[in-house]
This record gives sequence, structure tokens and C-alpha cells, in this order.
Amino acid sequence: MSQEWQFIAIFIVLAPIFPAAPVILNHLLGPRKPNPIKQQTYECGIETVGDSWVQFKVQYYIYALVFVIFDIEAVFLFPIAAAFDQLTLFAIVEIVIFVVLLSMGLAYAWGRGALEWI
Amino acid sequence: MTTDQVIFIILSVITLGTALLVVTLRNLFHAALALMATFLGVAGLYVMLDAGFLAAAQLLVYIGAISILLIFAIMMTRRLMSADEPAFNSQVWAALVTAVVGFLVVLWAILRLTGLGTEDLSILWRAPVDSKPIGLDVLPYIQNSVAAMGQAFVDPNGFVLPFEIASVLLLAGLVGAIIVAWPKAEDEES
Amino acid sequence: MIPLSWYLIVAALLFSIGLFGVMSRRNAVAILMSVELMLNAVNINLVAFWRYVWYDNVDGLVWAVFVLTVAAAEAAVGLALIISVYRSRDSVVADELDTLKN
Amino acid sequence: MSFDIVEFLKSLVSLNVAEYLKTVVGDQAWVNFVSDVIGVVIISTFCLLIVIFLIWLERKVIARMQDRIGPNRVGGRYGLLQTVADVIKLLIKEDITPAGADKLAYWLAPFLTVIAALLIWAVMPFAPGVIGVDLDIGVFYVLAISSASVVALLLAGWGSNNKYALLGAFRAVAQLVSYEVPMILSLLVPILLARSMSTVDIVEAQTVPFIFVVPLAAVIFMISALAETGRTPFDLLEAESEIVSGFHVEYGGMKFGMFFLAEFISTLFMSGFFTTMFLGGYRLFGLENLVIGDGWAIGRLLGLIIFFVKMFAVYFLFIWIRATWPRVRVDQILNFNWKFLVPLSLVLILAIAVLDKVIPADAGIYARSSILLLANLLIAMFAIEIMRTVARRKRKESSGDAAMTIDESEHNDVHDAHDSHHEVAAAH
Repeated sequence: MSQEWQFIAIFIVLAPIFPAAPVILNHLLGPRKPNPIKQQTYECGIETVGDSWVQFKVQYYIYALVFVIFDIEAVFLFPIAAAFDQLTLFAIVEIVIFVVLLSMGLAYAWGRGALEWI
Repeated sequence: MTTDQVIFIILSVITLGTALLVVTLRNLFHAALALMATFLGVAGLYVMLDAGFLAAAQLLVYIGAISILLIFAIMMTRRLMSADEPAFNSQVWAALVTAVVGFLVVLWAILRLTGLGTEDLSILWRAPVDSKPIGLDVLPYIQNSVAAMGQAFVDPNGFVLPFEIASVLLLAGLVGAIIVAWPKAEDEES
Repeated sequence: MIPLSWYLIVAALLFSIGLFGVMSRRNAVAILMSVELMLNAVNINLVAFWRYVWYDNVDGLVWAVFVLTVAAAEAAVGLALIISVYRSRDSVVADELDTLKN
Repeated sequence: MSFDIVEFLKSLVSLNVAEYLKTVVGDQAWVNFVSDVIGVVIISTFCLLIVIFLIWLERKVIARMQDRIGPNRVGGRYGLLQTVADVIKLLIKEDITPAGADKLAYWLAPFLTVIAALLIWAVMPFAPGVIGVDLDIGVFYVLAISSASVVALLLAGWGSNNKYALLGAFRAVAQLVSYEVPMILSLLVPILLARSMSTVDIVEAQTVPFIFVVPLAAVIFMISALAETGRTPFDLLEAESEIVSGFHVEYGGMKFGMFFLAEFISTLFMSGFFTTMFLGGYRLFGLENLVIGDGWAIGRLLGLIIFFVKMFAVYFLFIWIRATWPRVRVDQILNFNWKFLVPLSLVLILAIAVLDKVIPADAGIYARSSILLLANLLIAMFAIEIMRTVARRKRKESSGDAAMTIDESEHNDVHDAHDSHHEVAAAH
């Protein structure tokens, strides 16, 4: 493992302490008198009907879908941008083709109305 | 045992343990959480292998994007998977046997590894090379593997074809997924 | 020092676990998750061989990124299929989806 | 090398105590380990403590902007200890876990948000050489870690077993993943100009701060940063009037405090990151390299001050925006992103890539910068023109039924505010 990632590793190990300390302190200091009413789900005052399950629109999934595509695009484009000095004009044309192809996906989703809310 | 080895063992235990949870947990949401921990463990292994960029990409794509898709899908299809349903189908034992046999076969293959262009199996048991193997040309940009990757993506002698095909694949995936997932007109009426 | 074989064995174990999941789970989403495990195992192997054997070029890393891409596309389409099937058949249990049988 | 008090003071002024002590003790593995641990503790405690000040600042500034006084009781007439009192209040609240909650997800979520918000500070360059670690994939690392905080929202929403929480989490996730796209694309521009993903390299490349080279990218980043941190006008994440309070409605005590904390830490991070990527970070006319006398390198200290001044100026802008603008509707937020920001940033990144390659390499830095600036302004003009045309057409369409324009629009607003209730009701 390279030296620079050692810092990140230590950070990941130590980071949970910082949120844990106040939460544990809260757990120790706070009163503890649970009762069924208090632990009810906070919705409309009346007791919750059914599960919190709601039939969600497929819209949410579509947004996440388009996001995934652009995420992958980032994984390709970030190293390319870092290597920009060594690139030829031909490479730029390839990048343009790549981005345009992905934009067609966005355009398709748009044209189909998949990006409309509701 | 060196520090590296201890870290490696911890990471592998996390990876494999949570992977086992993924395939055994009945609660799908918890299985997805375990899957995220597996991804994290694998990212750790990438860092151990000096592939920091890939570790970050793993986090960005797997945890940031694919896990969210998975959780959305779990939430959208949750109603019928109540907790008391069995997690496994009828061929669970056959599956177990296949997996164990498959692992043993792969282990056998690993231990008599071929195809590396060398009959010398000591490569399995020694430390990684930090410098280049003798007799091979070192690309001038190898010091920075990330930039080298970027160049390889668009290098006409490198990976330009897979790179463009990847964009076509993603486009096809996006369009296909929208077509499949989008509710048809008759569904909306009911 | 960590020898190459350790990585290969961990990857093989991860792959076997994924294989077991694919064959034994009932829920289609869970099967997809198991497939992701198998793809991850493949990626560990790619990166390990890159680091230990072919450190002089970046082919291993590049292929690992392509595997990542394929995994994302597969998950996107697979989950869309599952959602669509769920909507029409009210089920995500892989065994019960047998319209094409006989 | 033995310990020398003058050298030590010099290293103290030039902010490289760690390097100096390493030369004294010797460069061993455990020394590195200890200095890393100390670095982590310093960064983390800085983040936690500064939030106390940030909350006070935000309340005070917004109060002044809205012609109120703001906190003025606890801790003198400026209410300096108000936040401390709030923290103590949160600490002695009862720790409730709602019935039917998914305990694992419910407890994991607040930890995950704070951890993600802290971890991204590791690559923030505070001053020359004063940085957690200069990763060669710095910017990408930030994106990767902050994408994990989206998962935390889903965990919170799911774990609470509450319709409003889940609904809020879904909306928040839709917003966050959507705005991550223009953020990624706008961050590509400085990387492309600096030819590196390392944050230090990007700062060093800014002889001309990138905001003067690619102002459009800076604006896009600013907007998506506002959305990513869930601040007004994109504060749907906690729209009290619409979905009670969003994903953290079931949280109380310090667990709620953790979400609050993470929000402020990441807002400050975004200000700092904006400073790093577009405002030249700790650089200001070479002041950061100043050395006076024999080896009193106070430049680093100046760099630290410069960085903080810039960062808080950006943070002040965040507060200003919050005090000024109303909340935007959820469909407007998402439409604005997918149909304006993303196409715009795609065009921008392609234009910059092509231009940067076409401009001959021997053109001076100022010539290059001004060509890029011109291209930016042109693209921005076109974008605004397109937006105006579309808006005009929309207005014309809606004035077709002119009689009810005013009534109807008011009615629509009311209708929208209750939309979430309809969604819930439809599910029953």
C-alpha cells in the first residue's frame, strides 16, 4: 500500500469516533422513559396505517438510471482530462463522439418524457 | 506477520463475510447494505494493490450509483417479499456443492498457474515488482497510472474501440432500461 | 509482503460465494446482487495480475474499468426488467417467472 | 539532529512543524503514523468546532439581513454561546428509537453522513504543504466519498419506518443524484485546465484563477454545490411545509444533530472546494511564498489566512443566497437540472476541450485564458437566450387562457404544496 493512502486509512478508522462520541454522550445523559405513544411514528397524529411502504413512481428509478450513465462517463473522462497534455486532436474527436453518444441517451429520455416529474 | 498482511486479512474477512451475508440474508435491504460493505472491502483491496483510482471509481459507481439503483428496485418490489418467505430456492444444496467444487477447481488452477509466459510459479509467492520486468519497454507515463489510463482509453493502438463500444453499450443500456421500466399505457389505466 | 496467490484465493472465494447466490436465491434482485459479487471477484483478479505481473502497462486497470461499465449497464437493465416483471406479474421470485416454459 | 528552539519557532511560523520534528526524531514508520493520526484529529476537530461558529454566524447574518437581531441572550449581547447552549440541549434530549424502525439502518445513517462529510476534508489544501494528503486523484476522491452520503439519506428514510421520511429520502436522493451530474462535469473543466486531479496541482495551476478563465463552470459548480448540500433555494431535503421535515423527521437528540452537523460541514467544504477549484485556493499574487529574514517563511501562514478569507467569503455568499431566495418546487429543480444544467455543462466541457487543444501551445497564459473566457461568455449568452425564448413561449401558451392566468397560477401553487399529501393518500 502506498504511503499516501495510509492517511486515508487512518482517517477511515478514526472518523467514526467523532460522531460516536456525542451520540453516546447523548445516550448516557438523556432521560430514558420510553412509552408506546412516544415511540409512535410521527405522521398525522393518528396511528400509522400499514407499512411505510408506498408505491413509488418509476420516475425516481429513471433519474438514478441517467445518473449511473453519467457516473460511468466520469470514470472515463477524469483520467482522460488528467492526461490531456498527451492527447492528439484525433483523441479529442473520440471524446466528442463518446460524449455525444451518451448525450443521445439523455436526449432520448428527455424526448420520451421520462424526465418529467409526475 | 507484517502490517500489510494484517490489513489484507482484515479487508478480506470484511469482504468475504459481508459477501456471505449478501447471499444468505432474508431481509433484502440488509443484504444490499452488506453488499455495500463488500464493495467497500474490495475498494480497500484495490488500494492495497496501488489502484487508488479504481478504488474511488468502485465507490463512485458501485456504492454511489448501483447500490442506489438496487435499493430503489428493492423498495419498488418490496410488497411481496415479506420477511417470512424462504431466502433460497429448492436447489440450495446443489448450489452449495457447485460453489464448493467450483472453488476447489479454481484453487487447483491457481496453484498450477499457467499462461503468464513463464513456468516459474514463484510469482505466486513473492512480493510485487515495483520496477519494470527486465526486457520490457516502460512507457514514459507509467509513473502516473491514472494519466496513463486516460491516454490508453483514447490511444488508437490502445483501447479506443472498447472505449467507444462502452459508450454505445451505455446508450443501449439506458434506452433499453427506460423502454422496459416505463409503464405501458394499459398499466396506467388499471 | 502479500503474495499474489492470496488475492487470487480471495477472489476465487468471492466468486464462489456469488455463484452460490446466483444459483440458490429466489429473489431476482438478490440474484443480481450475487452477479455483482462475481464481477467484483473478476475485477480483483484483473487488478492483482496487473500489479504483480504486468505492472509495465495499464491494460489490467483499463479492463477493470470496462468490467465496471458492463456491471453498471447490466444492473440498470436487469433491475428495469425486474421492475417491469413485478408490475405485470406481481412477483420477483425467479422460479415463478416461467411464462416461456413449454 | 538535536532540537533547536529557533528552528522550532521558524517551523511553527511556516506551518511545517511535522517536517521539522521528523528531522529531529528521524523519519521512521511510527513517526509518520503518529503525525498522520495527529493530522486526522486536527482536521476532524477543526470541522466539528467550526460548525459551532458557523451556526451562530448563519443565524446572526440571516437575522441581520431580515432586519432582526438574532441570537442575543446566551453569552453576551452577541449571543456567542447560543450554539453551545443548543448543543447541550441536544445532548440531554431523550434518545428515542421509533417503533418499527429498522435499527441497523436507523443508527447507521447519522454516522455515515458525518463520516462522509469529514473524510472529504482529507484532500483540502489549506496552505502550501498544509493538506491532509495530496492524493493524485484528489477531486475524484471527493466525488467518490460524497456520493456515499446519498446512501445515508436512503438509510435514514428507510430505517425510520415513516412515510414522510421515506418520501423525503426519495426526493432528496432524486435531487442529489441529479445534481451530481453537473457537478462532475463542471469539475472536469478545472481538471482539464490543470491536467491533474490533485487538488494541490489544481491550485498551483491557477496563475489566473479559474473563475476568470471558465466562469460558467464556476457558476454551474456553485449551483450544483447549493443543491448537493441541500441549501436554499434547493432545500427540499428539509421542506418543513411539504414533507414535514424530510428524511430526518424521526430523528431526535444528537442523532438529529449529526445530520445538522454533516450539512454544515459539507457546506463549508463546498465553499472551500470552490475556493480551491476556481478562486486559486491559498494563492494571492505570490504572497503564499513570502519569506522574510533568514528562513522565517511566513508565506504559508499568509496562505492559510488567504484561504480562510476566501472560503468564508464564499460561505457568506451561501448564507446570502439562503436569506434571499425562496424555495423552488421539486419538478422545477429537476427540470432545471436535466434540461438546462446538464446539456449546458456537456456543451461547455466539449467546447473547452476542443478549444484548449486548438489554441497553439505557445500562446501565452493570458491569451489562452482570454480566449477561453470569451468562449465561456458566448456559451452563457446563448444559454440565456435559449432560456428566454423558451420562457417567452411558455408564457404565451399559458396566456392563451388569459382570463384565469392570475387565479390559476395562485391556485397551482397551493395545489403543488399539497402534492406530497396526495401521493401519500394515493398509496393507502
